[in-house]
Amino acid sequence: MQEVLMTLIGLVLVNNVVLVRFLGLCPFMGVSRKLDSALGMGMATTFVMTLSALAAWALEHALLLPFDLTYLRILAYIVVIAAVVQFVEMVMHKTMPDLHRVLGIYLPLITTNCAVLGVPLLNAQSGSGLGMSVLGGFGSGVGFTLVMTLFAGLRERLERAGVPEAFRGPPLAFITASLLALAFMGFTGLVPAH
Amino acid sequence: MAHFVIPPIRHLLTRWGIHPDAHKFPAADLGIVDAGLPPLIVLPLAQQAGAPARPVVKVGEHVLKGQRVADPAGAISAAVHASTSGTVIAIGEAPMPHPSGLPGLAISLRPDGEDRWVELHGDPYPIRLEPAEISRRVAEAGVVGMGGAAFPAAVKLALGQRSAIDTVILNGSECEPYLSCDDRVMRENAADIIEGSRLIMRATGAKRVLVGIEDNKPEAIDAMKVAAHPFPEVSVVKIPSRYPMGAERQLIYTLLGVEPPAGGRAADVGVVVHNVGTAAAVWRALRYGEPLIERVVTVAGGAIASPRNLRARVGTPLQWLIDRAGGLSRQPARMVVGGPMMGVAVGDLDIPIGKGASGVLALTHAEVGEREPSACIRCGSCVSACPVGLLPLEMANRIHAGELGQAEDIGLRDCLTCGACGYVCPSRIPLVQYFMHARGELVALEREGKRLDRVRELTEARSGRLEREAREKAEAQARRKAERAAAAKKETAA
Amino acid sequence: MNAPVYASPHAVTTRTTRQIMGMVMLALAPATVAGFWQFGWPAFCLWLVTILSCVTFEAICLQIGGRRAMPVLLDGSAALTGWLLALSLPPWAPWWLGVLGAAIAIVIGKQVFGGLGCNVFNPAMVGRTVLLVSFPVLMTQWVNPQMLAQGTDLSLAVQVGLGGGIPDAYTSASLLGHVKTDLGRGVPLLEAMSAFTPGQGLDGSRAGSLGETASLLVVAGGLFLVAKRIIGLRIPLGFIAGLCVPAAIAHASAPDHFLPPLAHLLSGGALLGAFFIATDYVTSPSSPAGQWIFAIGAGLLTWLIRSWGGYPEGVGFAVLLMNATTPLLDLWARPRIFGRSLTGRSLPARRRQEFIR
Amino acid sequence: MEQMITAVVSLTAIGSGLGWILGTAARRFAVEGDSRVKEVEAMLPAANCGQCGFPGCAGAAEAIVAGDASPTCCPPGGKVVALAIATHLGLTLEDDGVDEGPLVAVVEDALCIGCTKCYRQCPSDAIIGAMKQLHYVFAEACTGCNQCVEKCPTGAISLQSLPATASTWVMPKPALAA
Repeated sequence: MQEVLMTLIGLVLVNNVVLVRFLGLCPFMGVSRKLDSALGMGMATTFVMTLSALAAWALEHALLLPFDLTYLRILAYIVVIAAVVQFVEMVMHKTMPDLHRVLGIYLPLITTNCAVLGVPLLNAQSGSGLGMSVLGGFGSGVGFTLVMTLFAGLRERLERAGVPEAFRGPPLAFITASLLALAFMGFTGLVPAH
Repeated sequence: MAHFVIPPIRHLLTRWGIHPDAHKFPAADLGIVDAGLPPLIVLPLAQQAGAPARPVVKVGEHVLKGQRVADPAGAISAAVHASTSGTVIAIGEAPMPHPSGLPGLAISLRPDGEDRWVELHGDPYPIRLEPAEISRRVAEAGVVGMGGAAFPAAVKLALGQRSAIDTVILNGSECEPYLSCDDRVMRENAADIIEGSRLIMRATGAKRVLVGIEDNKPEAIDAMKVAAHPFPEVSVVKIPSRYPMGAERQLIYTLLGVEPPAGGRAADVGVVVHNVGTAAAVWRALRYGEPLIERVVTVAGGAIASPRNLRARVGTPLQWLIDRAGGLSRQPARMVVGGPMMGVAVGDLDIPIGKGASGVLALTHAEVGEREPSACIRCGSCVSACPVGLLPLEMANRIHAGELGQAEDIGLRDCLTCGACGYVCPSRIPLVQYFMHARGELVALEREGKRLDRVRELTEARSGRLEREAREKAEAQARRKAERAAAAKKETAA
Repeated sequence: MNAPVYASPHAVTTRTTRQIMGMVMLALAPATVAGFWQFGWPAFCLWLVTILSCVTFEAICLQIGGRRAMPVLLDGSAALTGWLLALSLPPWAPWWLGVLGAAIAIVIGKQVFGGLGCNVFNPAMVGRTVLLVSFPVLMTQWVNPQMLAQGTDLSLAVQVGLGGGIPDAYTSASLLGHVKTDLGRGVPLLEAMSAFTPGQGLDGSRAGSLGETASLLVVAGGLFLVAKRIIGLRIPLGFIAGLCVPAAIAHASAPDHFLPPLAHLLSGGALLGAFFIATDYVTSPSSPAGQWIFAIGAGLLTWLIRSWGGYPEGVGFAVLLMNATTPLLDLWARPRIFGRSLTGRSLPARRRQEFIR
Repeated sequence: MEQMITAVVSLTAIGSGLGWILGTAARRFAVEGDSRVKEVEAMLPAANCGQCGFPGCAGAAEAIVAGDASPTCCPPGGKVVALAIATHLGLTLEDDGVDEGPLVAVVEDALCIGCTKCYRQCPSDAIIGAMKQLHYVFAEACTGCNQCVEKCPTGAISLQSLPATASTWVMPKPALAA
């Protein structure tokens, strides 16, 4: 249990997938304009990352290793992730139509989200077992959601502040993101990186 | 015997409300002086909360003092009576104490100086009257809340009768700075107030009366305790002085530890709240049959020569009251009708006072503290000042950015516009103006939405009618053609 | 144009923004003067340079932004940011470190967001953390005050100030830095701490940042602000609790690995952070519940970073992290509205209520 | 050579497997057409006046849902309809010149010759008047759809904004930088 907790904190805070490893930056910038869409996006991405980590591990050990096709890893993972995203979009369109309308264009974008592809690849390289890789997917997803929510809260506050003309919108978003990354540097070394 | 009330600890601990410097003196110590008859009386038709009254007199008609000049229109409204005998010279637009400065409908009356009463019919022992009869006579006399909201008293009593009321609270807190009219009324006519409160108790079927008076008015508390002594069910309670203690919900919570539901009424927790002045007016209306035609007004402020309390006729212009209080000692920065925290700033001095005007203030620049607003530094003093637990800075921020819906989500509808947040803001941001703007905008949108719904119904009705006419015409033609064809066939057959 | 429309209220308190900033600076004065007395002229020069550069940068930004500079400068917020930044720098840091820190704090930390009230991160901490990350050596070069008790002449101050570097004789490690390096080398905690007696922490006669050493005076200044109702007690108490409770538990369970709570409190920027940095109006939540969560979170993060993190001092990072959560706290930790339940539904109509004796 | 074959075979296997899963899922989670067009149409004032440049309100609703038109394209609806549609569709509304208040038709007494052309045209029966008699427009029922103004031969009808009264007046928003 201790070990699981440490890796979770490691993934969510210490080497956060967005602010420390700098993966998944385009939805981080794109969808964080409003808080509820950021939360929705975070949850959807966490779900996709966990599912695709599981699928990738299964694919790795069922197909790629036995036939030593590991050079096909990236190709296979992308196909799996695309399928998972399409599946999630259908489920969401059916069960949560208003969230689906709010996320809109950004939902298919999860496929191209480099964090979603990066995490299974990292899991595969470090050869972690089923439990660890799923935990890796889920932890990175939670880290992604945490940072998305914080950033959306900040951006909603800045939407209403009297920001000077030159910095309105994306420029200030980049500065805020960098200061957030600066704050997250405080966590370096908190947990021995695995 | 006085019931000693321990206000709920939590209520005292949680810091809400503010302690503005009271400026009550010297007016609070001087006796009430009659303001006499002004040259012109202007009776506003919309001086009470609810629908404006409907005039029942014609221009040129001679009326007596106390004669009804306008009937209540609709469920929530109140009658208006002539404050003195004289001739009606105009019924039309006159300047009104409204923040917009726009005029309103009013009846202008030129007094003839005789001040002759119309024939009144009081009742020596009104306590024996039936509750329904009491509220009918209160409505007959046009009594409205004197605390400032001017809500028709009879409607409140009727509301009370429908839901079980067990406590009547008399609001003697008078927490606004400068104002001391309730204080004087309590000191000089305590008996009338107590009698009036017993009538209200009888009208609503309540079992007890609590008179809440702030502890900065010791003489008033003593006078009221003496008057309440013979009646065990009436008790006078000393409450901590804090603005806005006089707000209905805050007063109920302080006295009974019960929070009335937001969006609901005091009657939902079995309570009816009336101003002490209203209780006195109820007594005079039932005992002597006198309609509400005069009230005590505090004329004060840095620019008034000798501030004092005046018993003025309803409809008296401000200029007359200021002259009776020694005139203006210097040019005021702002003329305010009501208290400084919730009153209305007016520009024109021949605006009349209505039944709900408890004060006429001439405030100097120093007192108003006008300064260019600077950026909000999120210091949070408005959050601790808000008696309702809202976040004024967040609401103002959203309204400034044009997101009224978001401001509503965090509680704009529960705002009392009491002004406590505007008072404590170190950056002088006009918070209450933001909230009034937002609520006005939302009400306007709602009204516009209802209007559009009605128009949609009209449009559908019209298109429906046109279709029906077209169909009927077509059928008529078809029928006629068929008859002509049949007739033609008959001819050929014959 | 008809008459101007005045909305109520028509009366206002006498307190203004400028007064508030002035009083906060007044509360900071005793600790700062103690810092000057401990660390001599270089500290004073650094303090002065930092404040002046803060004000000039703010003036420049306002000029560029086309807004009238004078009224904004007079409200003292830029000077206050400079003062707090100076207090969190090592006393003999070179002058350009102060100027660079001021530039980052004011330009990036505040003016880019739109000036006073719009920034979401505490400007002083933005400046300090950027310096800490970019110049780790310079930012952790402490000076042992005893050597200076005899007072130094101005020439040494000028030589040090102009970037001549600190003669080795004077350098010494702060308690936190010392402990972290010793723990790294496996030296048991008690031995590592022997050089520092708690007494030193109180009267400031130990190495540390310019304003952090005289803990007693910092607390006195903080309590003055609480008495004047400029800051509430929630954030300082929450911060101290967030820091000392986990410290006490950890120290009880593993005394030779974790510092005792008192040592945590009196070292580094803990007290200065609790009373002056975490309570910055603009970047701390405005609702009571939000302030508690903010303060306890900041204290806890400070302890976490100090115990396991890579950097010896955690206050800067902890405050920045909690500043990031402030908009969410303002949104989700709102006070209960009168007449409504916590979830916002209006309370049920209650008929019977006892009469409180 | 056979390594290439195994690579191709395995990838096609993965592709077809996933394709099959998605096919079944698509059938189970099918969602019918976009119901929002009808909802938006219900919000529009149904005056079918064409001022928005689309054939009637149904056309305007489709355009708004498709994103070709902004919710503020409907003058009779004004700010109320624009806000309602924007919140329903989750769009952000840039408040351009919509807020000068609703416009209402007003008949100029001197010019009206009682030709009844206008009240035959009015979609919401807002105009009353008999042949050769003076006509009058009910402000309550008029949406400012501008159809009557073109029809009037003597130009007696014009669109004006209603003057604010004490009850319809709204406290102005404080004009300051903060």
